[in-house]
Amino acid sequence: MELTQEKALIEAILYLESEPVDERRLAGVSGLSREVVRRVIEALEEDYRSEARGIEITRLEDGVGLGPKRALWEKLKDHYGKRRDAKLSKAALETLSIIAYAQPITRPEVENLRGVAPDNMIRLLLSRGLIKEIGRKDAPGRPVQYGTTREFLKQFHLESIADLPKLDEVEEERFKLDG
Amino acid sequence: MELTQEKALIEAILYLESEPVDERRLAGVSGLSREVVRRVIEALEEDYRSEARGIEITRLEDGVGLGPKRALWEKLKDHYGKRRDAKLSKAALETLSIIAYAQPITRPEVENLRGVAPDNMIRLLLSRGLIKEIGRKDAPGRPVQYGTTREFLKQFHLESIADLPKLDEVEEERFKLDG
Amino acid sequence: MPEQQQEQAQHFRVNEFEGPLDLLLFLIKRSEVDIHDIPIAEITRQYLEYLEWAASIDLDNITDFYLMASTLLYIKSRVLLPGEDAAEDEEDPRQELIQKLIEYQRYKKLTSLMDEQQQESEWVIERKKKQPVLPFEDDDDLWVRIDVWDLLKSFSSIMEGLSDERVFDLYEEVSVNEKLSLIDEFLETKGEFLFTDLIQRRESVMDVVCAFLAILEAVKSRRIRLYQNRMFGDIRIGSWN
Repeated sequence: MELTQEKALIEAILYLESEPVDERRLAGVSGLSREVVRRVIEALEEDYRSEARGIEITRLEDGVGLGPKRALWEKLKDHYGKRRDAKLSKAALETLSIIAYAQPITRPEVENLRGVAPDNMIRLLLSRGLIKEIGRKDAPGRPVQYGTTREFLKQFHLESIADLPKLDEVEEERFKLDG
Repeated sequence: MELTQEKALIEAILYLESEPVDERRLAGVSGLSREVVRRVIEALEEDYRSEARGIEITRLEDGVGLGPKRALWEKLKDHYGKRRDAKLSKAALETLSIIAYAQPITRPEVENLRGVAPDNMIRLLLSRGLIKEIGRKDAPGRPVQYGTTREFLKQFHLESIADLPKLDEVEEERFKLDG
Repeated sequence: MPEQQQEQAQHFRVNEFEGPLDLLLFLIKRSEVDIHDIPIAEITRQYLEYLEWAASIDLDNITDFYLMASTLLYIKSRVLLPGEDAAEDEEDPRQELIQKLIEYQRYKKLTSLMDEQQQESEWVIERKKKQPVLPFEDDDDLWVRIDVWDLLKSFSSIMEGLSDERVFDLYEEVSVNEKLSLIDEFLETKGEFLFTDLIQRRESVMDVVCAFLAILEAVKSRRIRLYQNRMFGDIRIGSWN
């Protein structure tokens, strides 16, 4: 597998993009097929593993981008690190966790899980761009369903919601509902 | 010459900076000596020569940066060049027209006509070889006077600046000395 | 023991509990009982006790807490007073609450994982400029596409914006300047030239005057030398050097 020219082209595109872009756009801009784009990205990922490289492929949802290597972050953070907004309160974080793990989820469903009306917390999370409305539930009143945003993934350094921290098996067993 | 880690770090920094930065800042951010920074950049320059790489070191008077390889510009410019229907900036055109019609003219005189400091535009026009310094005004501070170049004539298909079209008669009427 | 417990409970700040489920979980844990077999009477008693004490404090979700209290009392009554047709397979009245508690416990655990994640991602590394574009040189074609008429239009619109007074001064200056520039150009292209070469429109007095002023200026600044071989003859102009 060579793909020399193709790698150069995709690298240049990713350099110019800054934010992760999906395969379709990469194919459109480069004029390569999506299949080739996919292979090129894998090849680049491999190349970037070299210790002499300071950037790496980052993935966010279905997008692919470039970014400085994780291993270098510590050295870079003084100059390029941006502190996240103030940390979330326990109540906000609890609401966010419920939405993250159970999305799509409606307000009454969140309330039912928390045992507390979550309106203020939902408003807060919406305003911080961490959650968004992602649809309406096919139920009486067609309540709004919430889910997490890209910004949420970015702020929590996650590639996708599949990356959310998991309970280990023992704990999973403990929380089985029909225990 | 190894410099593996150093290359990675500088690459990451250049990626994050996006725009050219000077050696001093690179040294400051990386914690490397300027001598090492200089050698690392040469080494990176060498690495980027590989056909599989899509970015290269660009050197401008004010620093060193990364950018997509020139050879790829043609393929990239539809998406990442300035927009196709973009016009030359108004500022550039105005400054050039003032210098063409009112030459020789000093920087403060251009500023007086445009109402905006023209330094960037003058630098730009100088770098494109459209204007040059043609003398100094016999006035306090002996400011530099600018005029158009042969390149300017060539580009505008003029044999001489006397061929520049004149303001039309109506307007000239307005300027008649004995009006 | 209850006294001691109460004292202990009071050490927990009220807002320590995110809601009634949180409080219940705390009480269950403290009593070291199996969540699947909650001694409902005892837990209800502790819950109410806590609530009584907390009522004097402004508890955010106080209504939610009372709602849970009524649920607990209802379950307690069901447990203590089994219905006349209580069958073996009838659902445990505690079941729904237990399920809720277990699920809530699960999310609490997940929240703590998220909290760790949050600590780790206290900051993000950001690129300085979000959208780099190709450098300016790529705009070559933009320059090619403008012509002298664009220059004229641009210049004349600048002129229009100026007051007559300023334009007047400028126009006068432009003419002399124009001749000065022409002198420079001829020096470069021809080396030597005639005064009459500088005059574009012979019928224009201004043109002649400006050309004349320009050569005087150029001589003064030692850019040119003038030669005239006879009175009223044409003036030859050459570089000072």
